[in-house]
Order: sequence, then structure tokens, then C-alpha cells
Amino acid sequence: MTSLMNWLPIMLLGVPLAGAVALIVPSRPDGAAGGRSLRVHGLAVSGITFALSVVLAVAFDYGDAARVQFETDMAWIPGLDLRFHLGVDGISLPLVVLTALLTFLCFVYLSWGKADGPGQLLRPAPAGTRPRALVFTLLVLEVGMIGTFLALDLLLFFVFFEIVLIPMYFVIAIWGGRARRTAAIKFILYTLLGSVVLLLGLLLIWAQTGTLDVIALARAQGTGMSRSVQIIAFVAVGIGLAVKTPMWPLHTWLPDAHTEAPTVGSVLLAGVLLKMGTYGFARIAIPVLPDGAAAVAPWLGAFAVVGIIYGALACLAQRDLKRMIAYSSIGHMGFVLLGFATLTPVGVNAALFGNIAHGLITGLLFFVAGAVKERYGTADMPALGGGMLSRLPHLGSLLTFACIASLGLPGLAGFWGEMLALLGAFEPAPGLSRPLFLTFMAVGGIGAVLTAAYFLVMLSRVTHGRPVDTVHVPALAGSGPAEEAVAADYGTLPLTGTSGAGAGGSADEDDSGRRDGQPGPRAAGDAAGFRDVMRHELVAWTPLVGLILLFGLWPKALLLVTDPVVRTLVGAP
Amino acid sequence: MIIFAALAVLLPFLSAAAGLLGSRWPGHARDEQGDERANRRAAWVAVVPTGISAVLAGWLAATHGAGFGGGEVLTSSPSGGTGNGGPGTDGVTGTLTVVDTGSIPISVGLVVDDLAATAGVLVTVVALAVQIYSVGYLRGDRRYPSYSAFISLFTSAMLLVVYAADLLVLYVGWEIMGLCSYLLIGHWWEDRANSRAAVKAFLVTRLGDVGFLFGIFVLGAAADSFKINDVLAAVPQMSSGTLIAATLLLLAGVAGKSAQVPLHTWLPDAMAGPTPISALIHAATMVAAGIFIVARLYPAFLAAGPTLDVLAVLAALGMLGAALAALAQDDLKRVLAYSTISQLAYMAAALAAGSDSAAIFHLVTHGAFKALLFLCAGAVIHAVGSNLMSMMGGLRKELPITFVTMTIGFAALMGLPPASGFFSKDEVLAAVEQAVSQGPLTDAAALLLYGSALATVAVTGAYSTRAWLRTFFGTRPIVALPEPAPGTARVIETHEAPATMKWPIIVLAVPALLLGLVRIADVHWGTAGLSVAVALLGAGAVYAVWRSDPLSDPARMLGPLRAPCERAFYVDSVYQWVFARPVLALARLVVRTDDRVVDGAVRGSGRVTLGLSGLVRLTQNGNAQLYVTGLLAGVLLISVGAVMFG
Amino acid sequence: MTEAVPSYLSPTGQEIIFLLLGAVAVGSGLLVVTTRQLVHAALWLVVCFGALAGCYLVLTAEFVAWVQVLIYVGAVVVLLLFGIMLTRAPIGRSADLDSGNKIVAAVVAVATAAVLVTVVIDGFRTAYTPLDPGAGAAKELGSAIFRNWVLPFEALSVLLLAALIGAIVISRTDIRGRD
Amino acid sequence: MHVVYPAIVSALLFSIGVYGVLARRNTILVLMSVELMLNAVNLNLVVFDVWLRDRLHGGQVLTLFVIVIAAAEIGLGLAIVLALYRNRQTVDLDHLRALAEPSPPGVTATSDATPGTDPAIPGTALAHATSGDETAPSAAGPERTSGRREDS
Repeated sequence: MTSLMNWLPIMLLGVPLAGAVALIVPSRPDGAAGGRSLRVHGLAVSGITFALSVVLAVAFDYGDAARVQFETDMAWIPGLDLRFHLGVDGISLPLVVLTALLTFLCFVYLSWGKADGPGQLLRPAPAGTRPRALVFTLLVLEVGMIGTFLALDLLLFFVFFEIVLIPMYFVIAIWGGRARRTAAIKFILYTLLGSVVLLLGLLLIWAQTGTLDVIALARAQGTGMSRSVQIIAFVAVGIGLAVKTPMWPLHTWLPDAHTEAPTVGSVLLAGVLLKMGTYGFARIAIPVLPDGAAAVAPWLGAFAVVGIIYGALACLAQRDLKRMIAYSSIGHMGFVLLGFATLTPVGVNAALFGNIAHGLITGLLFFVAGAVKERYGTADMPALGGGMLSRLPHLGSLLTFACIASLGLPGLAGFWGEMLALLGAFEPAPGLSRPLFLTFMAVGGIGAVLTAAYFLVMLSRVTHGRPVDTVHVPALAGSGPAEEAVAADYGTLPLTGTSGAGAGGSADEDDSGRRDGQPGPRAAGDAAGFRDVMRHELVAWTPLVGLILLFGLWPKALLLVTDPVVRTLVGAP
Repeated sequence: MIIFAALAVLLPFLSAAAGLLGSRWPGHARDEQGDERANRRAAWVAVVPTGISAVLAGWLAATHGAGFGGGEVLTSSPSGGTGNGGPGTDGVTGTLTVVDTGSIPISVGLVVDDLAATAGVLVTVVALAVQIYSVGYLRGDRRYPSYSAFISLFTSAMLLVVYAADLLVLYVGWEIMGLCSYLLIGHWWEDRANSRAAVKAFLVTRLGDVGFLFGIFVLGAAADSFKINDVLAAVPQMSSGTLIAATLLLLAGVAGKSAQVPLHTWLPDAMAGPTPISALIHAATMVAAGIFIVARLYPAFLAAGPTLDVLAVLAALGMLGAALAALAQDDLKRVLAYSTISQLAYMAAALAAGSDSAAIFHLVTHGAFKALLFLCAGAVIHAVGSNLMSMMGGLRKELPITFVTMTIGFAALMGLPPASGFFSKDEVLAAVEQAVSQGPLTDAAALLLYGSALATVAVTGAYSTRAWLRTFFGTRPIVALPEPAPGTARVIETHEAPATMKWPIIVLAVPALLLGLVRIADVHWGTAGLSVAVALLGAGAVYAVWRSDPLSDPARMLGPLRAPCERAFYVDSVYQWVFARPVLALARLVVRTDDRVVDGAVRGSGRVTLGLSGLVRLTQNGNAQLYVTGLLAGVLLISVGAVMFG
Repeated sequence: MTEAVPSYLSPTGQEIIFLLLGAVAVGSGLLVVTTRQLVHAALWLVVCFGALAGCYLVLTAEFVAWVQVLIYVGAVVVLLLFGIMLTRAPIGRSADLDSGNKIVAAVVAVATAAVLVTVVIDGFRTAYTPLDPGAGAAKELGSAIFRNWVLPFEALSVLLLAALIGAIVISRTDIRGRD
Repeated sequence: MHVVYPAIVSALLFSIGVYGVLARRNTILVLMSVELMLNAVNLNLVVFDVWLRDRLHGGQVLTLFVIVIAAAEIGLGLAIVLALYRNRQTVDLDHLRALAEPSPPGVTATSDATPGTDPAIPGTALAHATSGDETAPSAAGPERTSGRREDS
């Protein structure tokens, strides 16, 4: 039984990989039946993976969370002493489960609903959305993501870290929005650049210590490397991870990528890919290079709080819903990085908690924002008008819920990460300048207020007010008062299809029409375009809502897992 | 015993969840009938758990008062949580579990002591009243289910604040209250103004809450525990600097939640919500939470003198300024809102003066009479169809019950015997008077506070009388009513409100009138006489002005001060100019910077690369001679190198 | 071979003649690449090749010298002149015979010259050879070719043939490739 | 005879040839310069043959071969020049830019604006190589558009 359990990590990688490989084998041409079998295939493979991850979570020995469990250690490239070393501990377990969950939910979202619903990408082939390729890409993506969290060998980690980029590039570049090419190229070039620096850092560690084994390196606590080497290695590794996190000012690929990515791409990008960067900090940078971390931590903290404020301010003036959420990710990741920068157990706990919470919350936010965009045909807030709560009450409520969770309301998951990060900054690790971190804490607090501000302002703009029938008022939607005046005017008009609706809708039909080969949602009329939360969406979103509530009300569920590992890693009693 | 407290907290929470998820279940009938069914179901779901909570809270208060203290400890943890609760300083604590955070653990637990029990009763009773009142007030509103669920959630959060044994647990409830307040103020979100008011309320209080959180950190770090009992026990060991920093930070949260200067501006705007919400949450309970917290951590405050001075000055400014602002408002609910700020400042004054019992006493009586006033105002508005007093007048004949009860309320507000306000305000004034000679305050602050308090008594008398006269006396101006905005009322028939609205008013009138009598023995007659005299002076002045011209506003007696008072001394505008606009400008700047500078650097690096490649590409111009030149030059270089270094 | 190198300061008559001829060759070569008139360039080429033939004679390679005169002066330059005519090049001075690459070319050429001359002087400063007349006579060369170099010689003939055919195919307009 | 003298002469001649190849615009002049370089090599071959007293007369024989090859080369070269002249009406090297990268929009390259001539050129590979795509009116046309597509 134990030996069987030890195969779990390999199966977690093997199942999606086998699922992806199975798709390469050509089968019947993609007809309607082919489309259906494709849906079942994706759902089943990701479902099995998720089930395996749940088994992993159940079989995990919580009494000894600090120990690496389910270890698999095989020779990989013996000549270079590279090992295929996988394992799970308290840091990686939640992320593995989160990854499997989010991928599964993405497939649920894609597969469950009616094929001709808005935003459905898994449509039979004639519509030209390449469903087979999408399923393949997502499964390969899953392999890379889970592998990153399982890997315990530096180069293996790096390999998985890189594997993820390619499918995500295609997800953005093929199934994305209007400017998808540019965004995808920016995404891949930027992150590859970061990866190169990361690789240099990893190689430096290898050259200095002669081993790539993460556990051994973490146990060594940096012995074998001089302080200056550690600093250089930390900076290199840190920059590589910070690009992925993303840390201000290395973030500009993120808004573009998020804005253009399809819904599932955004969800996985925000929910999992960003976590790989922060996970790297917890797994590699801080335990392996403690001296380097101590030296660089003030800078890390400074960039983190600048990111918090900067992200919040950028959100405040954003027009595009998805772009705004992307910038909010920068702010939240700032809190996570601030947690790491404190180098205290509580800070690292906060960061890991914030990681998971952000994955759940922002995943939900992007799901909802994607649903909004699919219904309205745009995510431009002035064009959305207002009154979503009356037009699409359930969707509006979910958006409200997700935003409130994201702004860090206590009782929801987002709070604990932020609060603990600030608590960590209140008492940073010995050796770090306390006044400096107190300043960080204060700035972070202001950032929390600004976070609330932009989310509430967005909610006020989008969900409140009266619905405007013409969702496209491009010329008039400049400033606030003018917009309201317009809204009020249209509110009193009889809500017939005015000329503005026709003219405004055409620009957007280009996009959807080209992508779907079918009339866009606007042309199909409000009856089809403005359906409230649909069954498949509800199925995909409910687990996220539930988990946000669970971790918010019972933070111990997560802290129980991470705390023992963090204490050993940071070296606290 | 703790399990009852836990039940009292959890029941409304479950009711909120049930109300949000279940009231439209099954079937999503969006027609008239479906709405009505849903509303009825939601009403039961909301009222019954709140009622049970009220009973539990009452029982807790009774048993605790009867001396069960320290007996019973319940461990209700499902997964091996440790129940290490025990008799604290003077209460019962129970800990469900301890959450390890990596440094100071959070102990999820509750405590019941005198203060908590009293406040718990206030909260549950008021919540029950608001639930029942809302059934009638919001009859036919399609969003009633969510509305009542939010009230339930609010009740739960407030009870959590009251019973919390750990500062961070308390903070959780504290923030959720803010959220509920946001959701409820924005209940009629079709109107952008309501939406804005809701956002403002949440943001202003959150600004204070961040300070509050940091204050908790300071206290927790100093005491190495977030448990309230541990913190209070550790107060004597803390340095005064720590205490002052902690209490000042806490004060930020208190000022935000209790609408004290300078974070008071959200409260008048919060009147955009439905009247029951204004009445009970933004007058009686939530805003009292700040005062409650100060009382909860009173030893820490007492040990930090400068904080009390700050509190005293803020209270002095707040009570007089808000009272003057109340005198100039035309909107009845805004009058009451400013009056709330002023009365809360009284409580803060009592706390600053060193008498937490006076503060809590005033809190309770104020909760009763202000709730009464708001509910009466709701009834009036319900009847008239407008919030503006210039639309009212002569209503005493049409609304006799409301007239009587509201008179009681105003009497209590002015501090006229025998209404409850008389006793509590007397205690506050006595405490402040005492602080002038002795107590934690510096002399200047104490004098300022005392003078301000007396002046405020006069102004309170004035604005109460003005509101009373303009609402119920004189004649009603004949004005064509505009179409009712979705922030006011549904029905425009001048008759008494339905029973669900009438009965809570009547019930509330009783404590508003009689609650003070429990402390009749403690009355300081000298102070009381002075206060009544001053109040009557103010009232008399207004009456005299009103007599001379019943149709015009007595606020004209303010003269040139009237405009600033009406605009609440332009604080809103100042904030708009000092905070809101710069932040928005900064936000736009950041977006531009992000596009031009940060992303510009990224795109620029790409463009530089392309440009360089373009330069290199210039040599690739198809001129074979150039290629050969390069080739030969290269060969030459290589051969030179080979000759020289080979 | 390098025993008793005579002094450079007392050149023999052969050397003087050679140097004079070399100077003529270099000078006319320079004129070939600098003259403004296309036809003149061809004519200066003749002078250059002639001078080189003289050099060969001085170096006792008499057969090579005659072949040089025959083929280069007789055939190649005539071909070139035909080329000039057929491309309707301007007769007379034309300003644009040099491309814009001139300066770079000069630099490269001077550098090449410098390197080569330096290396050559450095390497062959001490090399001296007495000249035996008759070593490059037709008989000697003929026996060398037909005794030792027959195969390359035959291959060369095939090459010539191929070049001939190629030149014809390229220059004729009435021959088409298969589409 | 000092070997240095002919060696220097040959080096100078070679350099002059280099200059001619690099600096002359007319293709025939370039061919002449190539001949100069070949002759410089020949001189070298001869002098080393004499100096080394090669029993096989390798140097001189090779010189003969080079002369023959040079003759063949000049014949072929002139044929190419003539074909070129027929196609492009010019034999100037810097007008023959078919090797050029399609230039990005904005940068004006001195590409030949010669309209497509008679496609009935003898179908040799060289004619194709020099004149670019025969079917297109201008060699730069289709390539330039495709280049822009890649840029964007």
C-alpha cells in the first residue's frame, strides 16, 4: 500500500500526460460526436488527476507535515547527476491540490455547458476553435504545473517551470482576444528572460554546492556558499521568480496576458502560474540561500509594498475589468512577497496562505469576469454601464462576493494572507531593520484601503446603478458625471434597440464572429446573450466559493499544513 | 455557557446563509407571487434565529449577572481543539481552537462578562427590532431576502465583536460589520448616490480599521498574545510608549466605526440606506462598537494619558460641531445622523473623562432612544414620502402614535427628565465635570471638554426642538410631490404605519422613557439641574424664533454660520480635495507611468533590439562588393591575428 | 638554397630588369583599377600582362611567358574588349566607374598589401636563387606536363569544354530550359 | 635573384586586384581585377618554382593551368555579364541588389526599379538567381509584403 502511494506523484504527472498523448493519436474526424468524446476525455482525465490529488491530500500524514512524503527518487541523467526527484510536503500539497482543482474546474467550465453557449471553446470542429488542441494544451499545462510543485531537484523544477510556458503561450495566442499575438509574445519573451536569470542562479548554486537536491540544500541552510555568492544567487533566482510572480516593476506582461487570454487561460494563469513564482521563493530561494535572503529581504519588501500601492492605484484608474483584476493580482502578490520578505514563520505562512487564497479568489474573479465579457461582449467598464445586479443578479452577486473576498474581508480567504503578512512585517526576522518594515507595514495598510477602494468603485460602477441598454457608449463615456447623465438618459428612454446598440455592437462582433464563426452574443439578442449564471458555470464556481469561505472561516485548515514546514525552513523553533 | 454565546453568534450567521441561498429555493420564480413567497420565507428565516439569539443573550446576561461566572467551560471543538478556557478576569471564556500562525497564535474563542453580556442584549434586541420592523418597511421589495440576510449577518458579526475573546477574532467581526453596513446602505443601489454613500462608508471605516489592526498588532506583540484577557493582564508591564501607540492606533478604528471626528463623514451619507438600517445599525449598534471597544480595553486606555487627551479633544470637537451641523440640516435623517455623531462624542467624552460605566450607560440609553427616533422618523418619512423637513409639518394629528413616541425620543435626546437620556447624560456630564478637577486628563483638555459638553447640551436642545416643531407642528406646505426616488418610501398615504412598524416603535419607547430609572440613585442633581436648564435655554431660543414665523426654518438664527453648519463645516469638501482627488490623480498618473515608463521600458527594449537589428540589416543591402569587402577584411584580421599570436 | 645571400645593395642586372618590369606591371595594374576610361583599363591590362610576361622571362620561365602573351594578351583582353563593346559601355571618360565603396576598398587593399608585404619580407628576406636559363623551356615543361601532369591536363581540357558549352548556353537567347 | 622582389611585386599586384574587385562598379572591370589577382598568384607560382627548383615543374605547370582556367573563367564570366546586361540593361554591380533583405517600410533601398523584362530568358539557374522571381514584376514585391506580415 505504501509503495502504491509512493507512485501517486508520478501518477499525478502521468495521467494528464497520457491523456494528452492519447489526443495525438488521430481518431475519427471531429464531428459532433467527436466533440462530445473530447469533452468527456478532458473532463475524465482532469477529474482523475484531481481525484488523485485528493487521495494524496487524504493520505498525507498531517502529523508530520514538515517531512517530504510520497518521495520518488530516480536517476534521470546520471552523467550530470540529475535526479527525477518528486515529493510532497506541507508547502506543495495545497498547491498541487489547487492546481488539480482549478484545471478540473476549467474543464468542467468548458465541457459541461451547452456547446453553443457563450464563450464555449470546446465546440465541434467546423466552428474552428480547435477543441482537440485546446484539451491537449491544457493537459500539458497541467503536467507542467503539477510537476513544478512536485519537483525536488533544482533542474527538474526548472524544466517543469519552463514546460508551462509553451502551452500557456498557445492558449493565449490561439484562443485569446483581439491583441492576443502581441500579448502572447510579450508573455513568453518576458518570462523566458526571467527564466534565463533563474537558470543562471540555479547553476550558480549547483556550481557552489555540487548538488541539485532541494531537500539536501535546504537542510544545509546555505553552508558551502559564501555570503556574496548567496546574495548573487538570491538576486538571480529572485529576479527569475519575480518575473513570474510578478513583482513590480517586472509585471507588465501580466495585464496584457490576462486581458487577452481566454477565461480558462486567465484562471490558470492567475490561479496557478503566478503561484509558481512565489512557490519558488518558499521552496528554493529562502531555505537554500538564507544569507542571501537576509541581505536582499529589505529590497524585496520595498518592491513588494511599492507593488501593493502601485497595483492598487493602477486598478483605480483602469477601464477594463479583466485588466483591473490583473493589476489587483500585482497588489496581492505584493502582500505575498512582503510576507516572504519578513523571513519570519508568520510571514512565510502568510505568503503561502495568500498564495492559495489568491489562487481561489482570483480564479473565481476571472471566471466571473470572463462570463461578464462573454455576455456583454466587452470588459470595458464604461461600456458595461451599470446595473448588473438587476440584469444578471446572480452573476452580479458572485462578482460582488469575489471582489469582497479579494479586498481582504475577514471571514474570507483573502484576509488571512494579508493580515499575517502585515503581522510579519510588524516583527520582522532579527537582523532586518524594524523601522523599515514598520514603514512597509504602514504602506501595506494603506494599500489594503486602496484595494478596497478600487474594488468598491468598480462594483459601484458595474453592478450598481440602472442597467443601460446600450452597453456601448464609447464617445460619451469619458468622465464620471457625464457617464451618469448618459445612464440616466437611457434609463428613461424606452429600452428598444437604439441605433447606438447596433453601431456599437458591430465592432465587437468582428471579434466574436471571427472566433466563433457564429453571430456574437449581441446579435443573438438579449435572450441568449444575457442569461444569468448557467449550470456549468455554477458547477465550476461553487467549489471555489466554498473553499474561499472555508479557508476564511477556518484558516487553521491551511495553516496546519504549512506551519510545520515553514518553521523548519525558516529555522524558527 | 459559552456554547450559548457561540450559538447566539452562529444562529444569525446560519440564518444569513440560509436567507441568501435558500429563500428563492426551489425554483427561480421571478414574478410577483414568487417574490412574495420568497419574502415571507426570508422573513421567518431572519426573525426566528435573531429572536433565539436575543433570548440566549438575555439569558447569558441574566445568568452571568446572577453569578454563574467562572463555572462552566465548554469545549465544542470538532477536531480536537483544546478547550483551555477558564475564568478570566471577570468572565467566562471558552476557546474552540488555537490557530498557529508562526508567531503569536490566534485563539478562536469567546468570552462572556458583564460588558459583553450587556452589549449582547442591546445588539440582539435592536437587531430583533430591526428585523421585525423591516418586514413591514420593505414589504414588496424584491430584494428583501438578501436585505434581511445581511442584517442577520450583521447581527452575527456584531455579536462576534461583543463576545470575542481574541482581538483578531474581534477584528473579523468588526470588519464584517463594515461590509454589512456597506451592503445595507447600498440597498437601493439603482441610485448612484446611494452606491457612493455605501462605498464611502466602507472606505472611511476601513481606513480607520487598518489603524485598528495595527493597534491590535502592537498590543498583541507587547503581550505576546491576542487574547483580550492576556492583553489586559499585561498592560501594567507595557511601556507607556507602546500603550500610547497602541491606543492611538486603536482610536483610529474607533473613530472610523463610531463616526468620530475626523472620520465621521460617512455617517450622514449612510442615511441613504433604508430607515431601519439608519436607525438600528448606524445609530444604535454598529457605531456603538467603537465605544464598546474602548470600554473593552479600557485599562489600556487609562494607562495611556495622551490618548485620552486626544480622545477628549476629538470628542469635544465632534459633539459641538455635529450638533451645530444637526441644527442646520433640512433632511430629518441627517439631523438624526449628526445627532448620533454628537451623542457618540458624549460617550467618548465619558471614556476620556475616565468613566466607562457612564459611557456604556449612555450607549445603552442612546441605543434605545436613537433607535426610537429613527424608527419614528422612518414612520414619518414613510407617511410623507420625503426626507425633507420642509415637506413636513403639522403631523401630530395624522400620526398620533408617532408623535407621542418621537416626543419621548426627543426628550431623551435633550436630556429632559424623566426620559432615559436625562440620567445617562447626567452621568456623562458629571464624569466630565469631575475630570476637570481630577482624573487622567490634562486640565486644558478637560476644560475644553467640559465647556464643549455644556454648549452641546444647549445646541442639542435647540436642534431637537427645531426638528420636533418642524415635523409635528405648524402647517404642511402644499408642494407637488415629485416622483418618489428609490431611496425614500413606497407609499404616500398620510396615516399610521403598519403594525410591524408600529409595534417596535411602541416597544422601544418604553426603555427610551424608563431605562434611566435604574440609576435614579446615582443622579448628581446639581449637574443635572444645570444641564436641563441649559437644554431648555436652547430649546426656548428655537421656540421663540419659530413662534415668530412658523413656516420658515429656525435655523436662520444661526446667521452667517448657517451655511457652514449645513455643509458640516466643509469637511467633506476638504477630504474630497485632500484625499480623493489626489488619489485619483495619482492613480491616473500611475496608469500613465505604467504604460509609458514601466511598460515603455519593456517595449523600448524590444524596440531597441529591433532597431539594432535594423542597423545590422542595413549592411545586408544586396551589394555583393560590400559583402566581399567584409569578407576580405575579416580574413585579413584573422590572418593578422594568426601571424601575430600564432 | 640560402647559402651566401648577396647583398640587397648591389643588385644584379637581372634584378634591375626585373624590378623595372615589376614596376611597370604594378603601375599599369594601378592604372587598370583607377582609370576613368573603360577601354583604357583594358589596354593598361595589356601593358601589365606584357610586363608580367617580361618578368617570367627574367625568371627563366620562357614558356609560361609566351603562353601569358598568347592567352592573356591575345585572348583574354580581346574577350574583355568584346565584352565592353557588347554591354555598350561608354567609350571615353565616365565618372561613375568606381562605386561608393571606394574608400573602404582602398583601406582593405592597403591593409592587404601591408600584411602581405610584411609577411613576405619577413619570410623571404634571406631567400635567394640563382637563375639558370633554360629551366622553363618548352621542352622541359612539355615533358613535365605529359609525363607527370597528364591527368590534370586532360581534366582541364574537359573543364575547358564545359566552360565553352556553358558560355554558349548562357549567352544564347534561343536556348530555353525545360519548364 | 632575391625571391623577395617577385614576391613583393606579386603581393602588390594582388592588393591592386583586391582594390579593383572591391571598388570598381563595372562588372567587366571587376573581371579585369580578378585577372590581376590571378596573375599575381601566377607570378608567385613561377618564382617559387624557380626558387625551389621543382623537379616536376609543379609551379610553372600550375601556372599554365591557371592561365587556362582563367581563360575559361573569363569566357563564362563574360557570358554571364552579357546575360545580365540583356536582363537588366546594366552591368553595374551596385545596381544588382537581388541579394538584399527586403527592407522594412520607411527605409528606401536602392533596389532596381527595372520592370520585368522578357521572361523568355534561357532558363538557367543563374538567370533566376540574379533576377529574382521572374513572375513578379519586381523582385522586392512579394517578399516585402511577407516581411511586413512577420514584423507585425
